[in-house]
Amino acid sequence: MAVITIREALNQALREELQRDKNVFLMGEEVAAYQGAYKVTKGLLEEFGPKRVIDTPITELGFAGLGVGAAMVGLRPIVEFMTWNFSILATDQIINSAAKMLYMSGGQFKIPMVFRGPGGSAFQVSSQHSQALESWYAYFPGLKVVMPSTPADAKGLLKSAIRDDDPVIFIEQERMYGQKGEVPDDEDFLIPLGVADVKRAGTDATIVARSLMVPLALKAAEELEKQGVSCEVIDPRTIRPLDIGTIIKSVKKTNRVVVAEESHPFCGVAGEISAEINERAFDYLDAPVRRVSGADVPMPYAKNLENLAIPGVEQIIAAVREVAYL
Amino acid sequence: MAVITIREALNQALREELQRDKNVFLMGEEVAAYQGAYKVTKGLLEEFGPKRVIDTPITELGFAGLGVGAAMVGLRPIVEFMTWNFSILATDQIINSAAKMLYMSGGQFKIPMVFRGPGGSAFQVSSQHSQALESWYAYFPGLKVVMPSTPADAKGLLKSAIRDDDPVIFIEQERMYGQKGEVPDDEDFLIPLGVADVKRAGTDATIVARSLMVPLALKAAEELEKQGVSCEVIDPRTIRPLDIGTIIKSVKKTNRVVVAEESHPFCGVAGEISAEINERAFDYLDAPVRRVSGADVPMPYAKNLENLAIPGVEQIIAAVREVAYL
Amino acid sequence: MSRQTPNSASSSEAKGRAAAAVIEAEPPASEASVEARKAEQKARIKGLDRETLIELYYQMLLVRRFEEKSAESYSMGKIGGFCHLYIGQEAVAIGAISVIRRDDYVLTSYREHAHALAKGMTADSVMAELYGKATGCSKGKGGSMHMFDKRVGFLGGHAIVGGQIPLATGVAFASKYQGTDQVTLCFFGEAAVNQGAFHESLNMAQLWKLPCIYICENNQYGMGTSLERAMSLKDISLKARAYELAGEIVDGMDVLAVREATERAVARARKESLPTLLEVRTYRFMGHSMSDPGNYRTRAEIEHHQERDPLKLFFATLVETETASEKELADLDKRVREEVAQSVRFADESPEPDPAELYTDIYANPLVSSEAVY
Amino acid sequence: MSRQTPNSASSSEAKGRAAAAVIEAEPPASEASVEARKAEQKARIKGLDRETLIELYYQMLLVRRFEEKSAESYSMGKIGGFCHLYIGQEAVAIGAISVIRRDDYVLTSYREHAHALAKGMTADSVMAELYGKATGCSKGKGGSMHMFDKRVGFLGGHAIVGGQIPLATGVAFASKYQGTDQVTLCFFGEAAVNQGAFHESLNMAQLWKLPCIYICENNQYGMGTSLERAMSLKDISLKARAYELAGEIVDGMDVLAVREATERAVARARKESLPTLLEVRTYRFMGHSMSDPGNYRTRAEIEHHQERDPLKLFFATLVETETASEKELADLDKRVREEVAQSVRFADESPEPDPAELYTDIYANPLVSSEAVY
Ligand SMILES: Cc1ncc(C[n+]2csc(CCOP(=O)(O)OP(=O)(O)O)c2C)c(N)n1
Ligand SMILES: Cc1ncc(C[n+]2csc(CCOP(=O)(O)OP(=O)(O)O)c2C)c(N)n1
Ligand SMILES: [Mg+2]
Ligand SMILES: [Mg+2]
Repeated sequence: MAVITIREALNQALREELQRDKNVFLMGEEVAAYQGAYKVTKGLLEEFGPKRVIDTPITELGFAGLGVGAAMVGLRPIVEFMTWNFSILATDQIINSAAKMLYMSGGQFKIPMVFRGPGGSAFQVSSQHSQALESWYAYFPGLKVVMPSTPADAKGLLKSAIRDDDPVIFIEQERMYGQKGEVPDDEDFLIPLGVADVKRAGTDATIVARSLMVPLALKAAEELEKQGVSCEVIDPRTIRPLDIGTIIKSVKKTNRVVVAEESHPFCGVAGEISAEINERAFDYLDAPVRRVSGADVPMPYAKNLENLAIPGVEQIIAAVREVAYL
Repeated sequence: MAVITIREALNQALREELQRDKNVFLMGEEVAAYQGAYKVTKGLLEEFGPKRVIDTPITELGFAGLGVGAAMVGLRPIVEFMTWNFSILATDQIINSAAKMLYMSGGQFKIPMVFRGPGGSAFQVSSQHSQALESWYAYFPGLKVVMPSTPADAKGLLKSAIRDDDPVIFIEQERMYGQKGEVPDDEDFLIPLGVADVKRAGTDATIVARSLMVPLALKAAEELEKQGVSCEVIDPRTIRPLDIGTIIKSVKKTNRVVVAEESHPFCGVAGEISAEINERAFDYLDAPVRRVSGADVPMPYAKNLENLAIPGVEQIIAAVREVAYL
Repeated sequence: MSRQTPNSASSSEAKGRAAAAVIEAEPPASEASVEARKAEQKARIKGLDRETLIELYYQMLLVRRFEEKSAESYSMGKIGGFCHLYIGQEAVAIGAISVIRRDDYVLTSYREHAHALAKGMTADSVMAELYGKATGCSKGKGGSMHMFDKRVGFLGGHAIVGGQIPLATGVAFASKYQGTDQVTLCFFGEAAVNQGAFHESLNMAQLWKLPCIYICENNQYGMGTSLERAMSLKDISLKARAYELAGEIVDGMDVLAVREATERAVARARKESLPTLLEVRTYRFMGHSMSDPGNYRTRAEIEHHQERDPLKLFFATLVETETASEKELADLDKRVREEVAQSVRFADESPEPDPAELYTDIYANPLVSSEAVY
Repeated sequence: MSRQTPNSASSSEAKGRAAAAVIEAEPPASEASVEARKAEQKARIKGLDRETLIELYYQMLLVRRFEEKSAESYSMGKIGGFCHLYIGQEAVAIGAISVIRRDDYVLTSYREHAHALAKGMTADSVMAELYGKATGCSKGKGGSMHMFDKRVGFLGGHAIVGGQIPLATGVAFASKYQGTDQVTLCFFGEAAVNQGAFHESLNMAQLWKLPCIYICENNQYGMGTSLERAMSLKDISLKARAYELAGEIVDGMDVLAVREATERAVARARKESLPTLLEVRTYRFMGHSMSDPGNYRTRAEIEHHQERDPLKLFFATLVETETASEKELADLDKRVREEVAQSVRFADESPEPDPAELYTDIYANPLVSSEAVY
């Protein structure tokens, strides 16, 4: 197994799937000649040529819709948003066309397509460029939503997403592109969508974390171990469909839960998980489910304010101590 | 007090606020000459002229942004979306401009503006025209989200929204436009944003319902009364800011909660309320919070399927009986 | 007149003829112009065989009778939701779609019954969809605004104004990618031209040379708003120039004019892989949808346009050119009415969708597991 | 050269002169054309007083030195996020904004330092914003991409490509509604022209006759993508025709040409309440942002454009026309460098925002209550 970055893992997944199926193509702003704004698509133009790796004008609504149309007649588009912030311009095509096409056509037109790019906060890029939109897309039946937190997950999940016959919202985290980890070399290394991963086993409390929060949750768990609290860290990896079963299993064991996210709290994914746990494992809860979310404010530019807006290890530790009544 | 429809109540609110402040103007598709696609703006062109009641081209992104710009320099725009479904094209301007402007300008540019129109399901208009988007907008700090369920609330809340200095998402329910009720005649009849209303007092269970679900919840409560279960029905009226205090007070009394909504469940408002209750009143809960949501499917056209997709009185009753362990 | 090959209607002969001059929309209906028109029509049908001509008339008539019947069923509460009729505009969809192949693609808006029928869908499956029945083309899930039929290349039926334009651009992109010579027709109303989606799509289509034909059905109103009140430029075909795209104005009441202009565009798309924007000037005789009283237009304005009713005009052409007798066409009308009546019976008698259908077709790979929630 | 009235720079005299002919962008820099340019410049500065001319140079120089310093600070980690420099394009913002009033409005994209300074914001407040300090024009909350100053009519600083175009249209709408004669300048890059927002806005602006001047800063690249690879039509000014809007191509390296074209547009907006689209051809000498190595352009291409560096050209004009001596201009440069250095000191010494600021400015009417949650 090679140790590579998330960026490289994603690049491998794209390359392998482009090699595997000539119906797969990649399209987006600066994905080709520029090698990707964040270099995730490096080398792909050279290998696959301009027919399959395509630079688009800055018209998110237009090229997202173009992708959906191409998927209707047999292609398997991968549409990159330079960042998910810009997908806000394309929501009509994602939600009204991609998500509903199969249903409103009575099952005739599936949309085997991946929308991908970095989401969440970056480094001091301020409010219009620092948005976590997973709850937004997960709201809609018809879409699948995936958020990897390790290189292996990134690769295995992206390959599955590309092979999946439904529109998949694949949200990477810009701050994490450089993170390293072991990745199996197998060309058919896949991680199924809809299956959570127990990133760390534990007995006293469950921390559900996704994307950027996973490494922080693991750090918190390490620290809490020292304090005598054994934490289980669960990464759902897929937000929709959500593997609530794995979470519930853990809750039934630990009886205490913290859900961490960098997104805003209101109507976010942590709220959904909390409500689900409440409905399915109420009798097992020894404390209310605690959410640790990003600040409920537009992201500020100033570094000190930005740091305050994104949850840190300390907050996760505090929340776990709270649910453990310490 | 006159008995009027929600449609008329909204019309009165618009008329009175247009009369009161010449900085208020109304803009949208078919709002002027056509008198509104749903006749909410009837007579306004005649009374206020084409300078203040303006028909737009079908360019939701463009005219939503135009409204935000006008609000930056002192006007108080009311932008109608013929239905909220079409706002999906305008989300960039609502979220990136309207919601964030005050913050990213360091407090310099407030956006005193109302976006309004019918939302949720209508009658067999299928998946692209039957979307409940309140959780979507409520996710974003900077926006306020309002959903009236009676003529009096509709009038009092819309007037408050127009006088408010922040961007307000005002979601009416097309199926409810014809519903009648008493409305005070006072020109300064206002209902403050952020204050829930106890639509019916009760002691055994709390039903939190908004918009279309309020009359159904009241019917369910009536039926349950006969079955010996006294229900309190709370209508938050404002989704963001959410008056969780009133809900918690009720929960502490009844110890049982059902939250009803016509929207999809995943990352919806009911989930948020459930999570909040869990965090704030866990020890008072005698049963898990039960959600009754719209089906997690794109809205189908066929009447029989559509009926199955929207929660009814029966489902609310069943959920209350469940939390009451009956 | 067979419905088996609706899209292959002898477009080859037609292609051979020199492209006729474009007729300006709305000429005054004076005696002189009527005469001039007769002469011209005679010249223009040359090269078109009788079968093709009758097929065109049959299709227009089918749409007209089908929609008259839909209006009736709507009033009876058998059809719900929004229902947008095409009456008055028949020459556009019928003319344009008559020159493409079965394996070519069509996408349009919510005002799509005509396009669906023209592309080869049966009246039964379209009517059953309107009735929300399991036998409908979209299994009752789509309704009037979302008809689809994969087998004949009818790709909807889209209810967001302008939404189908990027989709169609993508379908054409796929044809080019796949190396086929298929073309895509994308229909939309003139009000959709104001949407950003139109603009973004045309730029990509010309930039990447996609075989997409954008057919703007300019019926002069977007709901209650006239073109003049919504668009700063009146001449939509000129918008093509902003993208260095070919553009043309077409008389949308003349099914042959639409046919010819579309043929030119199809040839450009199929042979040169180039997009075209056609501005087809037409008029809808009914309200925007079944719930629109249409007070924004005068009776006189509507009647003025009804003088150029595309069916009336083409009826006259067929009779004047002795392609068919009045009697033959009246018989055809009877058969069409029976076909439509049959579709109503079919729809009426068809079952509602099974309640379990509520939860099917959400995902192609549902990943069903007792553990996963959506 | 005072910074008090940067926007009132004697535009009245300028207005009196006949509009000069538009100079084509990118003339070959041959000896002959340089000579022709000299002669022309002499003619053109006629009517402009010395103070105005020096003020223009001062402002361009201020932007240049300010941004050179920002680049330095960025490399030192004092400035974070995305930072888009305007070096090479100075003549556009400075020329255009020099002819409007303090109570007129300016909106632009994330590449906005020049516009902010030109509109009358102090180097201190702009630099402090870049440093994320409490004394910044947006209290440190906006950063490089979101600068605002209500007092001078600078309305941002928007980071979504094309997002400011509907906003500016609305600001112009408000001026007309309020019955003032204010005009709005809306700047954006050529790649933003592909966005639907541009198209939707221009239609409304011409339909409703709004006093908005759309200034397309065509620097030939949107990030790493050249205009040719993103747009099917090369001549952006022609896009105006699709809306029946006035349009013009302007030499964006010539501050006087920009001034004159903008004056014409401003007169049209102020007197006739009509919009204009100016395509101003320019070039950025640096990468797209501080993090862009810019490999998509050759050194030769950049150097070719640097021959027409707007500061160099205008320096020559001032010296050749004896408006100022080289020595005077060198002294001015010194003073500008000191002004910029001072702004860096100011920014450096300013406090970070108070942590409590995280939760202010979210709502104007926060409805704070112990009961309500957001
Ligand atoms: C984005 C969007 N906005 C508004 C509507 C409501 N609406 C449906 S059709 C229509 C008018 C469209 O006119 P046009 O494009 O000319 O087509 P026509 O109906 O005349 O065929 C409007 C406003 C919609 N469906 N989608
Ligand atoms: C909607 C959107 N898509 C993509 C981006 C990322 N992005 C920022 S600037 C830029 C290039 C814009 O080029 P142009 O409009 O020519 O302006 P310039 O930067 O050359 O001044 C891109 C792609 C963005 N900010 N917003
Ligand atoms: Mg129309
Ligand atoms: Mg550019």
